[in-house]
Amino acid sequence: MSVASRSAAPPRLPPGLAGLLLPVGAVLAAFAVGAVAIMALGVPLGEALTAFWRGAFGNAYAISASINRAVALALVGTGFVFAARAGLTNVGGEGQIAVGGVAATAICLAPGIADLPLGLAFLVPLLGATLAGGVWGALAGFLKVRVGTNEVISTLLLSFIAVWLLYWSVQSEALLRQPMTSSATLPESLPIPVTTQVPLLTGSYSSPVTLGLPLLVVIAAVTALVLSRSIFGFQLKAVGLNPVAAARAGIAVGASIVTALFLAGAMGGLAGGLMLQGEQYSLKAGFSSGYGFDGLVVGLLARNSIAGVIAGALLFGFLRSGGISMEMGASVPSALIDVLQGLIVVTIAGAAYYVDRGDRK
Amino acid sequence: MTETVVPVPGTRAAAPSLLTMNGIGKSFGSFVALAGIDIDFAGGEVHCLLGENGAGKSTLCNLVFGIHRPSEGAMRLKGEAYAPSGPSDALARGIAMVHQHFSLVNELTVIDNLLMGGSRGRLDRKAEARRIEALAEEFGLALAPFATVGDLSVGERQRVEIVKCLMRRPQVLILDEPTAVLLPDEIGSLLTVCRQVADSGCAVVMVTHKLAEIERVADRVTVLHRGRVSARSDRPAEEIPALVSAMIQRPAARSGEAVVGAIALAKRKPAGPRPPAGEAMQLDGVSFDDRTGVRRLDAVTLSIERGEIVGVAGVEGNGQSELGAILAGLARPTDGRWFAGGRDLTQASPREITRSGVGIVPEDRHAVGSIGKLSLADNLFLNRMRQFSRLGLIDRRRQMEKARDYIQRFDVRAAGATVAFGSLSGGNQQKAVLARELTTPNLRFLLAAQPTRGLDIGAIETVYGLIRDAAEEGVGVLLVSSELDELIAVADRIVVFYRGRIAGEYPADPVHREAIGTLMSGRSA
Amino acid sequence: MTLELVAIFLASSFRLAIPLLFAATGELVSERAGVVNMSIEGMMLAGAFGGAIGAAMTGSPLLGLACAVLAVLPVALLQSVLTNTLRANQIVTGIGINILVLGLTTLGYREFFGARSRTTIPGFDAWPVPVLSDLPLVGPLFQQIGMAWLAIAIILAVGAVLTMTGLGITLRAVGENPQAVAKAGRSVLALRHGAVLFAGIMSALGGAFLSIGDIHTFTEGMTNGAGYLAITAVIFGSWKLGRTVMACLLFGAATALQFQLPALGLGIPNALLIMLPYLLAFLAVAGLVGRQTAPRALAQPYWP
Amino acid sequence: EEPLTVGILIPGSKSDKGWMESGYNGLVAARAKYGDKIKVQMIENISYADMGQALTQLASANKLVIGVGGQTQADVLKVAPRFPDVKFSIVGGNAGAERPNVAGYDVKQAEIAFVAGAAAAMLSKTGAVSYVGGMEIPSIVNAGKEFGNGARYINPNVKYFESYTGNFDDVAKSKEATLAAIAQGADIHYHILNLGLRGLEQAASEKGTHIIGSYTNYCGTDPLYLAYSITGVGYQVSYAIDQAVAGTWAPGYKPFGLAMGPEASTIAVCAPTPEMTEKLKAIMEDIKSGKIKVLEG
Ligand SMILES: Nc1ncnc2c1ncn2[C@@H]1O[C@H](COP(=O)(O)OP(=O)(O)OP(=O)(O)O)[C@@H](O)[C@H]1O
Ligand SMILES: Nc1ncnc2c1ncn2[C@@H]1O[C@H](COP(=O)(O)OP(=O)(O)OP(=O)(O)O)[C@@H](O)[C@H]1O
Ligand SMILES: [Mg+2]
Ligand SMILES: [Mg+2]
Repeated sequence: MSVASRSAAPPRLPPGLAGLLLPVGAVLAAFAVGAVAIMALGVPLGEALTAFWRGAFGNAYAISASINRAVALALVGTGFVFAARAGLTNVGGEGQIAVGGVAATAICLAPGIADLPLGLAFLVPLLGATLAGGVWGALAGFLKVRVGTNEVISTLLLSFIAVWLLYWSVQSEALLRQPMTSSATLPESLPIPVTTQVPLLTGSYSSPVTLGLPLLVVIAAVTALVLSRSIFGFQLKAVGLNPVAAARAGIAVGASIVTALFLAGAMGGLAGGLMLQGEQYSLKAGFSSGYGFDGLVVGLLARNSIAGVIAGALLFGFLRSGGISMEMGASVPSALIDVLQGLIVVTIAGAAYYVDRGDRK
Repeated sequence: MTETVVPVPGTRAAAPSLLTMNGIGKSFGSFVALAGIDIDFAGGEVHCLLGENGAGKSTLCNLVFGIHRPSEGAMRLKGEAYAPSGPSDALARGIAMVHQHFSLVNELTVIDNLLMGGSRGRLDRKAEARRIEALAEEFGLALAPFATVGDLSVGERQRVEIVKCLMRRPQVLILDEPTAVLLPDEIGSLLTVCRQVADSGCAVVMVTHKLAEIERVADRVTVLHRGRVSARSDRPAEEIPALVSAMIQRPAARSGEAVVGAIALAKRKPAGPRPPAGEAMQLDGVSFDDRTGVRRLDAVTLSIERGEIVGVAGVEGNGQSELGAILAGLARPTDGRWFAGGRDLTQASPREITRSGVGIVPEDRHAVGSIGKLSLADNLFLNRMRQFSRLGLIDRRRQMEKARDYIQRFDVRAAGATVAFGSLSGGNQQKAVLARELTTPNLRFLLAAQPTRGLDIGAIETVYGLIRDAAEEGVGVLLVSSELDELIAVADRIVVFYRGRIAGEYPADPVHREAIGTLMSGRSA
Repeated sequence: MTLELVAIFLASSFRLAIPLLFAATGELVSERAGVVNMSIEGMMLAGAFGGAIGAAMTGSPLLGLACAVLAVLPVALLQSVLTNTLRANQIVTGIGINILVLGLTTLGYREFFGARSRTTIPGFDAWPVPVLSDLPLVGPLFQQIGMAWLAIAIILAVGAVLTMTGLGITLRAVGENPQAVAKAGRSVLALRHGAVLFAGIMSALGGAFLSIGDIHTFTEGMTNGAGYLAITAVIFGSWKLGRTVMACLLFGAATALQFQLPALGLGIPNALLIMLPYLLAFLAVAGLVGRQTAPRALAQPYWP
Repeated sequence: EEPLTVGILIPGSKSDKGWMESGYNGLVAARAKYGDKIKVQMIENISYADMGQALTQLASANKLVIGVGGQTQADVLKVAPRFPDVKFSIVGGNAGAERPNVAGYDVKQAEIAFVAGAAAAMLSKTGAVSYVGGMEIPSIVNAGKEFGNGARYINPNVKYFESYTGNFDDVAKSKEATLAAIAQGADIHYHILNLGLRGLEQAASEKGTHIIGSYTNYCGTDPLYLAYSITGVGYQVSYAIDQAVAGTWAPGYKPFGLAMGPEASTIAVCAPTPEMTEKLKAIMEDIKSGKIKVLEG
């Protein structure tokens, strides 16, 4: 009896190449839309582009600011990818940044911290921020293990709760609000002491890249290695793909879930600590500035690749810098950047179908 | 097993064909699942489709039901061109299908499941329930219309599926392995229903692996092999051996009782060294209450010697799954204790259980036994990855070496060790799971739950060979199966589960088949 | 608390709940069909914007309402095609759409209304129910605009459709086991597209209630998280219509409480009150308010 | 001659009908006044994390940088030392943290709120007035307190309701807060809100009550408003530009308020009786002379 023949495979992009072409294409398409919109707004395209370029890459300061923003986004995104490996969707970045910032401020302002030697003055608060974010994330993990609460829901709710806790903490003098020296004292914390600020790599405020950058590089590299090569990464993956089979295989499923969300939250918390101790120096309501959601989007778009996280974070980081400059220099509303960002997200999410079709199941 | 009166098959006058397929081919990407299929289904006949796992039987059914569209060829229904664009088309043209996997919504009631997809407008559930009850009575299929499907037994769900089809008064009724999950009694009545439906002028197309069913009900048989028709028979009851050889493309050395025969061969103990004596596993008054407080296992006490194979017979849902979960460490008994090699494992984690030399082949190999998206190599060492750990990182080279060794030893047929586990055929998936569990260090007890479900004869043979070999090396085996014939062929003794209790125990000898069957149905022997 | 204050409190709770009632009912239907729309926020904003533009250009709030629905259609369609046809991740898509709509409405607002327009937008007037609106205590409850009664009518209709019609069971089935629905001859995609569009239209009504119903204006990002609150209400309501409605009313009450407590001289921090709905929902999903059972195929794309 | 380059950062929306819009009005006025003599870069809607960068970019391209709002202060103080040649003016700035190139203009909303309270008490028919503030921050809370004090100054038995929505831009909440006050009798409402003002307007127009507006005098455009308390956010923006153009810009804290004249702060009742005008004028004099003491902010 003849054996069923196999016809030639239809051409399909190799997954790696498609995975690269897709985001690049989406970004280019979004930029094209942006260019049309700019012209529709009656702004000469050249002028807008010049302003964009100047704001994003024009000088050391602009580049540094973009990098710092990208570091925060990349941390949240890396955390997201970490949790995603265990099949978890952490949408609580905003809240994790917020609790990180609160913890960092509280520790920076605690007596004695500013006088710690050996850089501990800024490392201890950063560590505190990391732990606080981690606990905030682990809470969702704990709930998932204990009562089966969907983590998308719990991290989102915890995020809103954290944002309002932050609001409360700078409204109340019993918490972190600065002493009311005059009746006009703003609802902010005191500025943190200089020794607790995260050092700048160049030491100069005209290129204020903080120590966060090397920190991120190390964290990203370790994460990539852990996820792709380690036993722990393998276990996370097993838990994410099939928790029951993982449990049968002796993997501690509950602990893996809590750990994964702890680590995701910790990276969010660290991002919050860096934003506060590296740039803002005093805590205000809304200091997280939506970076948690931007970071989430970066993580989602990276589609489980740490390199993708870095690329996405840089893109969003520079995009916003350029957008700010475009509004100042060429009167293009920076809401346009939101439109572009939204378009990029939507395009990549939609086009993922064409990349994933081949390798599903 | 109660005998049901079935008209002698194969003697019907040739009826006009209702549905014909001409030169049908179907490819999935580069994979050709079906090629050059010519087949016709006539009104009034029960037409059985036979073939190995992956031969293309379900694919063929799905083409008729409009789930897939053929890549080549054409179909005609009552002489008119028939090219369904989807199930709704097929349903509208009078074709109904019971799928290999249930397509019921567990959260809805029986009646809502039956009505789902029907009219969109307002429902009069009471009137519909009466209509359905009348229909169910006509075919002897009792149903509780307002029960939630999730609460029903497997057999009851199957009945819902069939009533769902019958409600539409189909011209062609397709049943894809409808008996795989039924108990002997239920199989009997299902076959009766098939006959009845066919007698009413409908073409009944039934996929099955069970030769006994073909003997009892088939008017005609078409055998598929690797996507092509490899044999046809108009008097199947008399040509079973030929059909089997057409199916597996090997001469069928054994008689009509092919499955049982194959296994019986495996059962013959060679004169080898005697297995080490001693107890392999012991259950001591194990009980289990589910979340709603219903007692699923009731004071089960059982002891298994090394080298012994104990079969668990029983209709599904009588506590076997719960026992499996407890032995796997995924559930804790409410009462009682269990031991392996003298160690109390009642509260042990899955990891400790594995460490104590217990291997588990779970009844659901997809949900519990494997991770489809991981590679074959990863699945082979799912619970033992740490052995490849070097500074916390996985030594992939060593893992692949060892994986290739296992693949060879256990005859797992796959394109390579790195292919996704889910892309293996069912039989090979099962062999891989067995490879992992049988290589558990210091293995002394193996639970094999439904290890051959859905497998074809060739694969069944291999699987039982492996289990048999393990027993000979001194492993105590608890073999759970819904196929009584297999248990009789493979096990040393058989315990019967009914409502969470051991209702009785017999030596595994065909003379006790009737008695065991009676116990399974809840009557005392 | 004086009786009068209680009356105001009740009316205020109800009014603050109305946009949530619209959006949450829509989202409930969509989630029962298996699709999570994180983009409810964006859809509400699109509705609020469309309603404002429409009412301002035509002078008629009714036409404004129609424009709200028109404005949401492309957004809902985008959501639906991405998540159902292209099977994109529902969370990503939703968040992307929210960013996109926020950007677009902000740009559009400036284009249409000019940067500093002081024009007010025509909106609906209250529709007091005769007799009932004069009752003591509950009277103010019955002095709402027509849209409030529309919300109640839609909720009742949705309840009836979900439990008593073939469409309803098919819709619920598609969120639990889409394969079964496909095999029963119904199109999973069509049902899910329909559900998402319905959620979009309901969100648009909720958004329009904000812009031309309650306030008669549009402001940038005026939904202010109401969409997320609506999703929260569905979860808090454990995917059941009655409970979701109660959750919306509870959230409305928690917000209304903010303006009642100062009048009573209670010094509860504002932040805690604003946090209250989220805290309640969190406690609910933490298992303190019974078990939550989401539709089984929720957020999972359907592959035939 | 080189035009003066001015960078202006508006943290919120420049069309918020409130503080931000008032600041933007000041810029528009300055543009009209100076034409080509100034060159402006503006940015709005900036979150905290981006503020430092936005200010730095403004500072690197302009001679004068204006932050419209106290929320820009922390970042201005951080950026200013790196641009010693650039002048920074904070509208709504506070005392303290002096820098050689930073000026803080204190708006003193509480003073005019007292006057508005007095006007409200005179305009009220029910003897009940209300106030809705956005955030509970000192200047907003103090304005609320002084509004109450001003009302009581005219009518010691006046009923006064104040509440805070936690958000200058939340329309729904400010509407509900106003409705709650109306239910208890209030018929004149005052506010410090931005976009949220729309909610207050809606409540008042539904219930037939009236409003005293803030920031800018729009008398005659909207019958809902009986008066406007002018808080010169825009005036301060123009003031900074005027000073820089004239070369008289000076750093340090500068209180504005009533003392700086009617452009900086005054009350405008749209249809006043002569007694009303007299009385309000007297009150403003008393505040300036210190006879009436009001809170800062
Ligand atoms: N959608 C699909 N995409 C790719 N391959 C498929 C698809 N459906 C079926 N196949 C492949 O086609 C072949 C025939 O599958 P089919 O399900 O028809 O087998 P079968 O004869 O019903 O087997 P079994 O006895 O296990 O039910 C198998 O190799 C299967 O993996
Ligand atoms: N979904 C799928 N996609 C791609 N390839 C598949 C898929 N399912 C099965 N295959 C491959 O198709 C081939 C045919 O499968 P089939 O089930 O006939 O295997 P088999 O050798 O007969 O195994 P067994 O005897 O265990 O059934 C196998 O090589 C299998 O790996
Ligand atoms: Mg096979
Ligand atoms: Mg099949």
